Amino acid sequence: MREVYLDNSATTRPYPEVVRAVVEAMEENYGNPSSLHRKGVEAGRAVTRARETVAAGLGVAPGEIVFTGGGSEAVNLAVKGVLPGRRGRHVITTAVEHPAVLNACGQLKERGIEITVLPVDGEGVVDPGHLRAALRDDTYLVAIMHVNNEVGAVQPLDELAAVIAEFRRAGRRLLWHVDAIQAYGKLPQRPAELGVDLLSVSAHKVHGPKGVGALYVAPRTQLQPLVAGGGQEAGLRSGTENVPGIAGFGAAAAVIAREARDSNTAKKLFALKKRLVEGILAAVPGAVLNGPACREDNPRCAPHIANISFPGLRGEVLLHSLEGRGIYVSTGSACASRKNPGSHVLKAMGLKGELLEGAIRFSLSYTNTEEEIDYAVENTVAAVEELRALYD
Amino acid sequence: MREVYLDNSATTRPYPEVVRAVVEAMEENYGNPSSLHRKGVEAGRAVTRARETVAAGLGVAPGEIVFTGGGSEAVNLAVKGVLPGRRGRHVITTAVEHPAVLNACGQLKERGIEITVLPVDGEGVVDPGHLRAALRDDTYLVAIMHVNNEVGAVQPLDELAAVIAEFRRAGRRLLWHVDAIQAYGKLPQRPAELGVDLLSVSAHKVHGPKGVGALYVAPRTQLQPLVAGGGQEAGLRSGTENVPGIAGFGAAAAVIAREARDSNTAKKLFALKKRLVEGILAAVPGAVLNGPACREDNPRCAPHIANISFPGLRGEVLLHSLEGRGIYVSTGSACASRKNPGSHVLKAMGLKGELLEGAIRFSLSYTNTEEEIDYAVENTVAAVEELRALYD
Amino acid sequence: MYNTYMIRYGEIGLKGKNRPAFEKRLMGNISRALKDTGPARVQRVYGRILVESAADPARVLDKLSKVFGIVGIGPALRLPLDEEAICEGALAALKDAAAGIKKTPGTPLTFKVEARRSNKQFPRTSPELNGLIGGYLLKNYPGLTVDVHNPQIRVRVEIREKNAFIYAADILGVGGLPVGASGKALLLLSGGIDSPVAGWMAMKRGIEIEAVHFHSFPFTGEKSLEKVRDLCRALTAYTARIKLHVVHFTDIQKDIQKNCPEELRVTIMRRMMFRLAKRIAGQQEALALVTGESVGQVASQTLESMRVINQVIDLPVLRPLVGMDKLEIIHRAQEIGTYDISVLPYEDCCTLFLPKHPATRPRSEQAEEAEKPLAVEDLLAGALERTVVEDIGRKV
Ligand SMILES: Cc1ncc(COP(=O)(O)O)c(C=O)c1O
Ligand SMILES: Cc1ncc(COP(=O)(O)O)c(C=O)c1O
Repeated sequence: MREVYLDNSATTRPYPEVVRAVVEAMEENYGNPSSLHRKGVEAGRAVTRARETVAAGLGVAPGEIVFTGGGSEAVNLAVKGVLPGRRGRHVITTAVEHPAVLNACGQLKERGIEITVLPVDGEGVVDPGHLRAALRDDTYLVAIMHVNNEVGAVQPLDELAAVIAEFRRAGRRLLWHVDAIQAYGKLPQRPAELGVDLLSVSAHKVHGPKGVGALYVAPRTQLQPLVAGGGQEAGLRSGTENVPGIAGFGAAAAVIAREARDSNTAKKLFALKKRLVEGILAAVPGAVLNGPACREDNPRCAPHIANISFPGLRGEVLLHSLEGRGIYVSTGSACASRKNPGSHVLKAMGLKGELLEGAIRFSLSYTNTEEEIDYAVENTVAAVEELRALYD
Repeated sequence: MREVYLDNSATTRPYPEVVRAVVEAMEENYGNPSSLHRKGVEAGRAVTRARETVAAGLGVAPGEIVFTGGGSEAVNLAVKGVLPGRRGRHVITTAVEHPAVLNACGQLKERGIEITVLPVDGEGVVDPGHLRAALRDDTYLVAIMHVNNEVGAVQPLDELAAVIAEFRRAGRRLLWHVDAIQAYGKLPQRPAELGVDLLSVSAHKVHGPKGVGALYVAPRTQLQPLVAGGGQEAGLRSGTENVPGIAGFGAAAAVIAREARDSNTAKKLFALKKRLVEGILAAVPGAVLNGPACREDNPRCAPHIANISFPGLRGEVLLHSLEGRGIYVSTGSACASRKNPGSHVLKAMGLKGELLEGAIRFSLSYTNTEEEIDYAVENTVAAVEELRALYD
Repeated sequence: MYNTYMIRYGEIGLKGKNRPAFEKRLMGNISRALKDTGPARVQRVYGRILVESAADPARVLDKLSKVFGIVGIGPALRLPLDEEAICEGALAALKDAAAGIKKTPGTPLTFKVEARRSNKQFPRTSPELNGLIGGYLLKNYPGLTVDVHNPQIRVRVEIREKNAFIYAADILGVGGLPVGASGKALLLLSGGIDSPVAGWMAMKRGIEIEAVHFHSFPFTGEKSLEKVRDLCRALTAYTARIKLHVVHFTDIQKDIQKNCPEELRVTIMRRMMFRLAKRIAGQQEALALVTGESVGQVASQTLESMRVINQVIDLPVLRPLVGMDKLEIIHRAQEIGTYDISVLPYEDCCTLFLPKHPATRPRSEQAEEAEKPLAVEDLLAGALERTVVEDIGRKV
């Protein structure tokens, strides 16, 4: 059977060059970077090379990158690692963050920190005015993501940055964390330019290895490590470095940088999404796109994530029916699938009933082709028809 | 040039079956275990299989294993994740723990927890009587390792367990964490039998991949996660599972279990260490073994770590001289090598001056051979002679 | 510290001449339950079962507390026939029992020593022993007083042929009858909260269980099946292994959706399930079905619909949950470790096509009429042909 993988926001298939880099690091550079001898030095060099590549992709200095054991760990290091300072006791985040951010904030709450959760509009977008209104004298951290993982809403970072800059100009100390895990490799990242202090990325969302992520930490940002110990990663993440994982991340970052430099690839990715969305909406009566409208000139719309509701069907049933046709998609975010039947993101956008229950996420990557999209459209249409016939 | 890797306590070279398992997980089981479709299910199964293998090796149930992003993370999850309870405000550890334990305890101290650091004797061994004397009504955690990473001292777990059991019988609640990262795969692990509540292991010390570890968590042990988020690993370690790393860990655990079942391999390993120690001590005047005496009937002596001081030489200089001869060793622990000229472990054992400065750690694994050991002895003797001639 | 466990097994002690068979089965079940904890010796002595194991007592007790047929467990110290050792052992056992008792500050802890001497060679009589040991305990455990009528702790000392046994704690067992003592039944296992509890309750009465699950791939995915396997695995904490029959139910469900009136679909679906279960029960020599139904007001849970569903088979159908409230069922599910698995949200065949207005009082004629368009025999044969049997064993 033909297989079309459209669950790239859950995870991606590693690029061949990534697999090669991982194997090389395991077979040749197997030393411990902390070891003083050649084996250690060589392993350390592999880490340094990867750090340079990842940093370059984010337009920052290598010394500002901390490698972590995954995206969620980077997020937790940022959200929980920031020292509130003498006056800080308030954190602002949004209703559509990933559980990593929301649950890390939940842990802060247990420690007595107050959390303000900003609402979103019907497309999943935060209003910078709401941020301005929520900022307080004792706000020490703002955690607002770049691209939402469930509906692909792109938050207005420029305008949010302006609000934060204004607040800082008034003499207030405030750190800003951006969860860029879904945006990385798809949209340009420029944390330094925007005044972002902390930015999380995860390798496996860009065809790198699982279990490795990175946190950009702006110069002079004080953080408390989650993992204390031998003092690796400038003391911010102890433990023997995951040399193969980091090398694989570097290899993925190098490919992603090439893709990003070529403006055609970005256009091509968006064109695929558009083809998918328009194909399905045109042929399936009642189907609705959740999130920002899919138009090339819409800056709120990410090029790779399309969330569509099929009223009258259960998302999970459609998912399995598509699986039966070799098409792999997701209901809501992968992490939430287990416990949370109704996605917190769609709920925050005001979805209810059949639109909430019948939502499916298609997530694309550079490796998908037009043919695959056509196959997916054709089979989605057929699967929906078949199921609707049963449900009459 | 011939290469003899005797730095296996810093890290090991992955077994070929480990590399194969990692590659397979990257190329075939690349799904996200949280995804509902087949790709997710298959990836989840790979994790389940590895969990069963690792659990079996520790004689515990699969549900009691939490995979983490490395050994240090497992240690931090244990030490910082234990809830002190209403009365708890005191933690006991030892002077010879790895920095992961000591620095995690340091973070507890910042939060107002009191830390008692038990001393060790001249061989690096803790006295169970000292533990008994240090236990208080408000002690809620004891962190004592199994095998020390610098000198290979095996702590008397049975006797420590008896002290702890006695304390518990008096109605006190107390959790015990064992850092078994150096012991795992070399000495039998039986946390359930000893009443150990938390036990850390790390894959890359047993020819598994870097960046993956595991924490054994005894039934009904409450822990707070370090990494909050999607709720993976029973909520104790969120983040997309490192499927390749975990699969690789499983492959290493399977080999290690085979080695462990064969009592000859353990004997062989010890015989190699003995050959090395006796060879060097016999031929190098003034050389001293640090740590428990290297005798087969000495339960305090680990079969794979030998720490030897060469008075009059600097450890680092000898290390590089050996490196020039293709022999890779370490001064103190790998993590400490960079920052900490005098090892905290050797200092705790009372070493000073030339004995402290001239210490070298040779650490062995099952992959080493008699020939390698002979080559190492010969060249150590030669290197020391050469250097002493220079320093005289 | 404990190395011996005195097992009491009330109910089966009463079963007259069946007693040896019951005991044998219980001993077998105990041995099997302890298999993963290391070597253990299980033997019968004086109307008790004596288990000896050097493994971690917490583990042993956890396993024993899940063996049906056990009424009480006395963790004991097995000691040489030596007065000093006996006194020290009694003190250790007392301390351990005291740890489990909520103390009120200021009021003393009350205790009593109950010595029994079946080995008359031993130089001290039972009353002498009571005095000797009681005195030792009073001297070595501050804040203790004797209460012969209603003590908080009874320190029991049994002097036997070669050893003395001391136990002070008495831990409640699950009770019931040893699994296998009452024959075999087939459990209809969905992914919900109820059916695993029903299976557990049947096992508690000594019934050996095989499970049947109706799977509607591709509408329900591999994870919903995995969830059912996990439920079986959780139940294997109470029995050796469970055979799981996974029936391919998709075609039947599709046919029902296509051909039967909406309000009767649940009834007909259940009738088809019962028919399939009956055939599997026949093959496996199971004597009854067990379901998680209880009496309520929802579709298949009214007496009317139970009657209509039951009509298609002639096997007894056990519904152990009829007398329980939802909350009781949830509590039991939490206790036996199935709740967390059951609440995972994956769709199963029963949640797939929920009609908007199911008939709550269907009549047999209606059901028979509604089934007419179905080729029942062919559908059953097709589903059974694609049934896969899995052996779910306990995981260490
Ligand atoms: C005893 C001990 N504990 C903890 C660690 C930390 O493990 P990892 O480097 O895998 O994080 C090590 C190894 O460096 C060790 O030897
Ligand atoms: C927006 C966002 N944040 C955080 C995460 C967590 O990343 P990881 O699963 O690599 O830990 C994800 C992916 O699951 C994500 O999409």
